[in-house]
Amino acid sequence: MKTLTIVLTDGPYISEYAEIAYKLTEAALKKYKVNIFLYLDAVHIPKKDQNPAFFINAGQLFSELAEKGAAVRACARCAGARGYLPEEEIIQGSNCKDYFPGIRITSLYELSEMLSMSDRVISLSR
Amino acid sequence: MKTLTIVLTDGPYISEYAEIAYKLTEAALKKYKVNIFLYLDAVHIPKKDQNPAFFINAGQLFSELAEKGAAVRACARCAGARGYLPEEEIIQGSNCKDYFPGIRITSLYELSEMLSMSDRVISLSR
Amino acid sequence: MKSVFYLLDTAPYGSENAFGALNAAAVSLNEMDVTLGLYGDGVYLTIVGQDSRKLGLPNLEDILYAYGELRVLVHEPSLVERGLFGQTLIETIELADEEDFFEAMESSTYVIEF
Amino acid sequence: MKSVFYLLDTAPYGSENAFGALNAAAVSLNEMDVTLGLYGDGVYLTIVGQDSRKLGLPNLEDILYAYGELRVLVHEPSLVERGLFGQTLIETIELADEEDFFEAMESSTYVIEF
Amino acid sequence: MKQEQLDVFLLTKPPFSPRSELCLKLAARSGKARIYLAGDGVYNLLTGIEKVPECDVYACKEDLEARAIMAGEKVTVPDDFYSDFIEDIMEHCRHEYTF
Amino acid sequence: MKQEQLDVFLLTKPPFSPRSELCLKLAARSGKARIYLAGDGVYNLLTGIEKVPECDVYACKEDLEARAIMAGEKVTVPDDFYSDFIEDIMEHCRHEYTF
Repeated sequence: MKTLTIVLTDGPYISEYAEIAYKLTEAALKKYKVNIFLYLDAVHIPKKDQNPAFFINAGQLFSELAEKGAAVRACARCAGARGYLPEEEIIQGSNCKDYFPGIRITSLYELSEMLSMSDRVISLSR
Repeated sequence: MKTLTIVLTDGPYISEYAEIAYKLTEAALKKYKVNIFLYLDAVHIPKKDQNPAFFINAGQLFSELAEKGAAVRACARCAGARGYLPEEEIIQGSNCKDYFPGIRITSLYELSEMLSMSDRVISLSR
Repeated sequence: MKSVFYLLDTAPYGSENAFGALNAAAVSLNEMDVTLGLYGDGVYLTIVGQDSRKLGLPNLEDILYAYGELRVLVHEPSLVERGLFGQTLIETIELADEEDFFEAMESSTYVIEF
Repeated sequence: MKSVFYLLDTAPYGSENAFGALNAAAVSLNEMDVTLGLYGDGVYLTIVGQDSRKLGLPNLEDILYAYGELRVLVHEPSLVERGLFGQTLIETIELADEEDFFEAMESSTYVIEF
Repeated sequence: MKQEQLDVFLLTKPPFSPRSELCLKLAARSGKARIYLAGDGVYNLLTGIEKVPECDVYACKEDLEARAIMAGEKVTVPDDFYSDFIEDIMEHCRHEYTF
Repeated sequence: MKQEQLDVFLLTKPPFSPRSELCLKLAARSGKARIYLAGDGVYNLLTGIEKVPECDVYACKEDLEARAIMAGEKVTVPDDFYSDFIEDIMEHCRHEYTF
């Protein structure tokens, strides 16, 4: 099965890229494997407790993608700086108590891994 | 005493504005009253647990400014969307358990209030 | 009375800035003279017929109508450069040439950018 | 071997993008052919003598030296336009005219932007 | 075989942004480009992006509607923009770029 | 009295950004402008911002050092950039802009 990797660098709401990435992934998952790497501000996307009155909950969207089979990973350096810390235990597919289920914090080497296993890469950034 | 208000819209690390705002506020507090309004992505600045290996902890900087007398307030709509929810109880000057001490979530009307009480306003945004 | 000039130079929908600027402008309407200045990519906000339901985003055109008392000043050179002159534009906006646009900024107590 | 072209078009220090691009490029050095393409405001990264200690930020020039095997391709027209031609530039970079810069993008397996 | 020579661009920035200009330059060099406009990328229809030679333009319906932008005759508005784009980049293209 | 006519600009964007260009246009109109360069704003020294007529330019030392930018003779590099800026905008200026 071919693989698509999407690299994101923006947080939710401030830009439309989280939603565009969701739509791309949803479409791709029908036939392909999808990896999503959350880099820089994108590590805010999976934060729990989001309650947007006027937008669609981005964390929920990405948790849904993880449930459907996408590998969603956040950069440890970016996440740690922003207050999302990995734990040893993995609960509901996540190693961060502040994150939605299915989304894990990993080393940046995981990005390199994703790229070397991919057929195409899409990067969305402001 | 004259009053300066600073409006921020970027989160920490991704841009230098949190640090520039810190330096402006530190300089201004020597002689003036300072308000800081955290809008859009800037509501991420006061998040607890930030552990940046290569940068200065932005949450700590802003908590320090609050301690020195700056009024630091975050927009409730922006904060809520991003998963920072206000509580009724104020502990250590904050009404959000995910925030550093001294920083409160308030309505956007507080921005208007700040502006009408100010002598100068600085806005920093990408 | 103090006056505040909100300068919006990013396109609507692609970023939260336009929504943020509109909300910020709205809350000050009772206390200050408020102008929303559309400059650069901000001028896209003026096109008539926006329907953002399928994106799940607030309709910014509706918000503009809802705050009818908000003065919306549009930098005409930005509009022309972006090919918007043939488009139907929201009626309540005010077109300004560069001179008038800058004068409005200069005569405001504060300029806040988004 | 796959090749990845990281396109950096924002200035160093003012945003985290340059640091992010350098780190991302570095982790792939063993597995792929990696090029860091500096374009637009990204070309400011090439000036010699950066000292970011007082800002409390990582020194990006030092990081560039540390990854000596990273190919750094600089879009010369961007450099000229920004007045950098009189500056002393980091020696390990490679200047490319527009044609060569675009060809490097076109011949890479992936292009990733920051 | 010719299909394989296609270059696919996803453009989400408005006109005049450095990324849009770079996208247009690369598309003009391609010889056979397909540009997908999403998000603020659809504003490029106001400045004539569909006139780039040897270049097919696709635009996302929801993004056009939100921004009140009309797609001219030369522009394709697919029923399922993202599926078509994914199919193109995964199966039918030489190179893919996102701007 | 003349002091009161000063317009103060804080510029943190690099050259050619739409905000920098707007800043330069407003400064050129001012008649008596003081431009404070911080962050990426110091890159404007490479494109001759200090030559804008009737305009004094100040640059932040730490930002110059980080970016390896030299300030020419016509540019003031204060010991305490932020205190000077704050003093100027709070006490000595007609209008203050941040870009």
